[in-house]
Amino acid sequence: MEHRADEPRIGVYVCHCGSNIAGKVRVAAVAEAAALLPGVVVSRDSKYMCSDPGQEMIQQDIREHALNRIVVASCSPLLHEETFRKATERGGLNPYFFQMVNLREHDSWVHEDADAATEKAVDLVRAAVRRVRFHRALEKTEVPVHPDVLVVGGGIAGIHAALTLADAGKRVYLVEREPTIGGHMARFDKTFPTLDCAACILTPKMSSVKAHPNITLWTYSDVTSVSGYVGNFKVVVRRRPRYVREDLCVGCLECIDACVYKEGRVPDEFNAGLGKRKPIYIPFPQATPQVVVVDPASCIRVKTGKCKSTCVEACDRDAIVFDQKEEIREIEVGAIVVATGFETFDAARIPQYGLGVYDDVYTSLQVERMVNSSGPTLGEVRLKNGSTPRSIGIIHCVGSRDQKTNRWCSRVCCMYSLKLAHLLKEHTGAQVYNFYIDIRAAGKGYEEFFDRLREEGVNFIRGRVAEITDWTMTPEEEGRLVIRVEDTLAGFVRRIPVDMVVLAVGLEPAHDAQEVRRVLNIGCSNEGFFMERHPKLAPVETFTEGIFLAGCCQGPKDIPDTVAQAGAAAAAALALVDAGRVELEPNTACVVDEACSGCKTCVALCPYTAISHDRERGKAAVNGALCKGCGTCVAACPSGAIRQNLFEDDQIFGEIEGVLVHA
Amino acid sequence: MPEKPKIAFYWCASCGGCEESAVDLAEGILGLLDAVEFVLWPVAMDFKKKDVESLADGSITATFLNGAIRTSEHEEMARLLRRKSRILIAYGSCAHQGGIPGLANQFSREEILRGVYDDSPSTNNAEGVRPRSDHREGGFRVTLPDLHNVVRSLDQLVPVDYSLPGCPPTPKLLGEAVRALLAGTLPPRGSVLAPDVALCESCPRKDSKPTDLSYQEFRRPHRVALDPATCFLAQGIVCMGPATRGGCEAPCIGGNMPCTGCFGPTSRARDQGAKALSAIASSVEPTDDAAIDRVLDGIPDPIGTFYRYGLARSILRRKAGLPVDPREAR
Amino acid sequence: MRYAYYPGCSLKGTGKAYEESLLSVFRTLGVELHEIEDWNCCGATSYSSVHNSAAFALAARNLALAEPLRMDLVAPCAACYLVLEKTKRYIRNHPHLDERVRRGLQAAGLRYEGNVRVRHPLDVLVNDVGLDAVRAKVKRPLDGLAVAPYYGCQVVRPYSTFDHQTYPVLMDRLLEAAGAKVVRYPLKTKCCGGSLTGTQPDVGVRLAWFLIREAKKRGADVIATLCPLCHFNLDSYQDKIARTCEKVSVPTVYFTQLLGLAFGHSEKSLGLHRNIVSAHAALASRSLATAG
Amino acid sequence: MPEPWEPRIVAFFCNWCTYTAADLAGVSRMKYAPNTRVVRVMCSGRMDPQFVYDAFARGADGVLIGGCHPGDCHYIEGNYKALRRFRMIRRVLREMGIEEARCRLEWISAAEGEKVRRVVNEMVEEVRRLGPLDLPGRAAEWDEEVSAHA
Amino acid sequence: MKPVRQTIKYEAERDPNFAREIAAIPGCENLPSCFQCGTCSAACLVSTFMDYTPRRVIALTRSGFKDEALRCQTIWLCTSCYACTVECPKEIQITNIMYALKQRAIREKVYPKGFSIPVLAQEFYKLVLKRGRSTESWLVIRLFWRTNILKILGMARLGLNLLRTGRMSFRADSIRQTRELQRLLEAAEAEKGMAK
Repeated sequence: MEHRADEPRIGVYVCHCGSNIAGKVRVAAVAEAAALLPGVVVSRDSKYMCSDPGQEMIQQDIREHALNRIVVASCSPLLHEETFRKATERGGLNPYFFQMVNLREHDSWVHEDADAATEKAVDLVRAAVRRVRFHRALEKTEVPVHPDVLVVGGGIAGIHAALTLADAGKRVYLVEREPTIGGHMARFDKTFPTLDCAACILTPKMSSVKAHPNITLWTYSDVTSVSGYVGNFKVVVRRRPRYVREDLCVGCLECIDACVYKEGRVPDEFNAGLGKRKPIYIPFPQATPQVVVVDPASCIRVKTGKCKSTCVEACDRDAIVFDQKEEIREIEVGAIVVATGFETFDAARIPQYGLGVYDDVYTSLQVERMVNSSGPTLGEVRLKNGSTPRSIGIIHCVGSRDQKTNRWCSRVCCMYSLKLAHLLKEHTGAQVYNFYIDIRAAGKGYEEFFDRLREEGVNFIRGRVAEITDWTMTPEEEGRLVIRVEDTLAGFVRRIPVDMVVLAVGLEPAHDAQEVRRVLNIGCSNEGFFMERHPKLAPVETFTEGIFLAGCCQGPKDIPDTVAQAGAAAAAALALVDAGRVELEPNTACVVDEACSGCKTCVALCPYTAISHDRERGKAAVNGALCKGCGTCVAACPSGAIRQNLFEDDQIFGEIEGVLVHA
Repeated sequence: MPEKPKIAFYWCASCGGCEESAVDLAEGILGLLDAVEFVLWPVAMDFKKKDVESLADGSITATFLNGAIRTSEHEEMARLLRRKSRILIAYGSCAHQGGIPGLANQFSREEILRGVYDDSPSTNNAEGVRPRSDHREGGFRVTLPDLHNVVRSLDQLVPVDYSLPGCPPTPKLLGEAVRALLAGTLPPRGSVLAPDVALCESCPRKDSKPTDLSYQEFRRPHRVALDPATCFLAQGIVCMGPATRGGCEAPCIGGNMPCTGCFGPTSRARDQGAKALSAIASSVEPTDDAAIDRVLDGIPDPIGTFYRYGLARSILRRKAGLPVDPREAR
Repeated sequence: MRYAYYPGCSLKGTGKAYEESLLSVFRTLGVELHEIEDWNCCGATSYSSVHNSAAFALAARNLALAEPLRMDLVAPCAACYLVLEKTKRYIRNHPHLDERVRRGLQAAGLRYEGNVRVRHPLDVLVNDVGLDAVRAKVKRPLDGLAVAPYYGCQVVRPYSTFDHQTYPVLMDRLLEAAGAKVVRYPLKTKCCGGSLTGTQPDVGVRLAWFLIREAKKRGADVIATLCPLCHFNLDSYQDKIARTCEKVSVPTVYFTQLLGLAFGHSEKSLGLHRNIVSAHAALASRSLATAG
Repeated sequence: MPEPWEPRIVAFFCNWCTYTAADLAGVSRMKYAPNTRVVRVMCSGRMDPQFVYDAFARGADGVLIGGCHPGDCHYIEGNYKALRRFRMIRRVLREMGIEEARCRLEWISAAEGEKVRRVVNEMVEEVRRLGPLDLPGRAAEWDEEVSAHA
Repeated sequence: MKPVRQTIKYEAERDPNFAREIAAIPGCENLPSCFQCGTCSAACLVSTFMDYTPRRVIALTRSGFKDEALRCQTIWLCTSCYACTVECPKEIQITNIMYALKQRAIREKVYPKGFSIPVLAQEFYKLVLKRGRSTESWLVIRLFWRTNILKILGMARLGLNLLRTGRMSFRADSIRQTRELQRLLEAAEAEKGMAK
């Protein structure tokens, strides 16, 4: 049977999505209503449209019924639009003769009344049917992809992603804002549940980064701007002066010994403030690169210019240069892996826990350093008064699962608290009490580790601590810290005197996550962690194509999960740059030449300077490669002379008409 | 000798300017008089309604109807001429878009009558006399056309074959239309007989408009000394040129006044005012509500500015809350 | 500075000395109080135990009486302060309750539009008057007097925002401004026993004991309080504490009494003679006692 | 029997923030009023005033525009353009007898599923209080004076 | 030896609507979100004297064990110090829930007989209803009259002390507009066109 090419022959497919849609929307009724709409030739409902049989049905109908337009009413287009476009294409049609209706996220899942949900579904399908008539055949545009990759953040996630990409032969820029890579993991003593030495497994990877011919490592540096688009990002990196030439310093540390300060004066960041460092320092022995750094906030020379500068004299390689300036580097990359990590909760925000008030209240990070044999106490666990604690309380969920601070579970605190309980018991032989709300030990070997701790005699008290106080009631409490808690399993309140308190602080987004997000043009979820494109199906992708997430910047996770995600992000970036070309959604704008009056309204409105005014011809022109398809110019064009593919005026008017005009 | 094409001219709610534009054909009109036969032209020749009624349906080759549809008489005549004509041309802004009379769609019929017969400062009407469509006194019956509630463009009443925009249309466009009519070279029915590109294309000040325009304030033409060579928008003066069909030869611009939009939108826009608003508001400079509002305060009458000629045929047509007043019994 | 004043029942009874010292101190600082006409009991904690909406309507009557004065409303009693503030919030956030309260007020020929700001004298002294103005009036600094600052519960929680809810500091700052030595007192917001001292003395009196014992341990000469019930519990039950728990004694005074002393007012004008456990000796030991 | 009137709201949501937030509301199974019909646009900057007027003219009782928060636009500043147009659109609507509450612009980030729920519910209630706008019905009433003679 | 008691709970002993009814009271909305961490109990100074800790009362209420929740001493020992409320990590206003349970217990008359706290509450209520203000002396006398008249002797010394220091009198204070106040209270409690 022959059909006129311009006569719409529309196929409508209404998906049950199991009971996800069909449980609320009467899908058969929707399909029946659609069948009566003008232009609709085929209308069906089906259990799972995204399944092979569902897609096959579309292809077969295109062939059998000479369909030239397809509408699928199922889930969000952000999930399956591509799936159905491909099915449409396999059926022999241009894939853009397709329109998707969101009956799940926008209808069945959010409405309670079946009649209202069904009515809404019919309206939305009608809108799509009216819209799809105006669809046109479009070609995807392809652009070349720059083969290099940028990794932002040099913790374990960034390190792993960078190595994975570099090993695959890609050139990688690894940008880290601290003077060394290593991130939080470098500060841990052991890792749970295997009790591997964190440094033993991390430092070889740090060295590999430094040694890898494909990795350009820029520490003490920030990404200040990102422009461009998938496959073609332009990145500006600011390299702060460390007053030491990286190419000359060999990490002999003579300069540190030579500093006019004979003792450390500045709280040592790496040791969570437990130790002191000098203004010229190396963060920790295995720091990578092995290059000292001058802290401009405490160095007399930098601050006043007046110092004997003994460090300069001590360096026989002339690596210390106080006139070093910041450097701006501009690079081009095809993909970006964001691995900017997390910060720990500031426990002083919960004054009941006495951090900063009582001497022997510590954060978990401080204890990590305290039990570490290369830490400030060389692995000795000592109270401020120099004695060894006889009893220690570890308080879980500090700044987690709390509406007043952070609502989320930080995922790692239970396990690291168990680890610290083990290490503290091992180091001191003290009675250790863990105060928890729930123990979350869901990981390989985690529950077994919990078993082991119980066997080791660690006390587990299920209750959230209300207060740590020096208000004492009994002689045994005198001079100690009293933890007040309900033993919820026993059903009464207990007072437990301890010598030392460890606050298991939760994980938070980095303080400047919002700024980083703006620079990268990616999204944040409510709590401030970067948002993945889809929580299940696109966990490392972002809403900005070509930018991927790894590690705790996306949400709290432990080391195995972080490394796994970093691998996934690296693989996704690799898949992109390795293909060499990327298809862009053809939703760009274009000027209808003969209709343009050259009024120039559009030119200044384009945020990507994709529109130029051709003086010669007196008309505007859109550069398709620069256009990102927002449609602002289309809406603003006073004479309707700009069109946007996939979002044409007629298509949108068709949708409006469809949802409102009850046929 | 074949019969000459029969032509009618008629006016509904209009100022007479459109009729004047036909006269502006000047000597061209003589040729026209040779080429066609007028069957109705009340402003120039003495025909009666019954003359038209007596014609066979479809016997008029073309009717040029100007003015908006405002009264029952307009309605009746428009229907009559539609029936008798093979081609009906909405002539001028009022027939095309509703025109200036269309601005009355912001008011109810009662408000208008009150304004004209009671409240206007020059009116002395202590008895409160209002025109009545059917009045009997002393055995005499006097009738008047009835005032509609809503002002309409011609195509909102009867199907229109062509529109010739302008307030008034230019002699050039009229001449071209008549030539095409006589030569049988009219474009497809439904066309607007003017270029389909906005006025800026042919604006003499086009080159003076910068590409990075953004508005920090709007000014009104009667309050400032206007630079005679620079784009009005660049001077902060609202100009409808970018949203208005060209073909008028820019006489307003020549007179150092901004375009007010009489040629209506291009074929790709559904609502001239909306498009003009979109273009202009997009380029307002501030980014917060209060500051944006301060800039927009410079356009105190958005309807009169963006819909001076097009309100009746805009998407919203008429102020929503207005009642439909009962009309006089016929 | 002018405020509407809601004394509440206690300040006319057991808490007389609070009112006497408050008025005296405010007078010195130029703060005017206008007692609202025919105010009624706020309902305290007991009323809410019986009826919900009536409890709010009861308290709302006072707000309705205060509103036409167009001044912030000072409520010195902790329970009154809390109940008035709670009522204000509840009728704002719960339309259903608002409607009932409105109906009740209407029956009494009243209306409340939600415009009364409820203030505690501590808030007024620190934030409106200011520590500098207080310092300027100090004639006889409380040199070296060791004070346990006891805030109790309902002034700082759950609604007030002028200080921390568990570790408040404003009274500490105020007393320091008057020259006192404020001891670190971790029980500063723990419960004094409330009405349990009367109804369930085995519980209530023990709570009071905890507070006094810890104040003593930390070397306090006096305990300063800003609530009439706290004062009552700590002052009136010390003999009972001695009989049932431990012989331990620290006099309890209102923070306004200490301020008044620093301003040079007489003990009598500040109501210090109304204490059951006299503070005279403690004050005399620091040369602060005045002739009765 | 005529069905009881229910407000009809056409919503224009930007792809990156508000549409995604509405998806999130769905994934989170939040329940809200079924009166909106969402039209997806890539950016709130694509919002042409014609769409707003057209929706009203075709029978919408309210129009809701959702975009990314200021400073967060996926296209840098399309939302500011939407805001400027919106401020002017509201003036035109007011002049044309359409209550301002019937047209609303909201910034809803991709994480704010809850805000979608709240805003939709609020708007439905507000529009319900205002009653039907029914421009098609009004237009039909206006046209009775000429349709009778057609 | 104490007799052995069976403590199993059957579904029939539960009031499935109880939690919803309590959570519907203004200020009690967050009841369902409790995750039983016990911060309330540990923050409470009185909890050490209670038969159930506050956490358990919340658990009982949420699970619909109305009898246990209403008959316990805990709700009457709560002094409304709000420590639990401000410390609760789930922002449950536990003090308000205690009030709700107290009101319910009084309405259903299930409080422990002779237990003086609910009696005090009711006497206070009556006094305020009648006079608009509370006078402590009267309140105390009425309280002991209804609970244990002998106990009043133990209070004699305190009473004398208060009289001596001028902090107590036997003159009952009253507001002027008592009639209006009574009308106000009645109107606020009256059910007006509301389904119960």
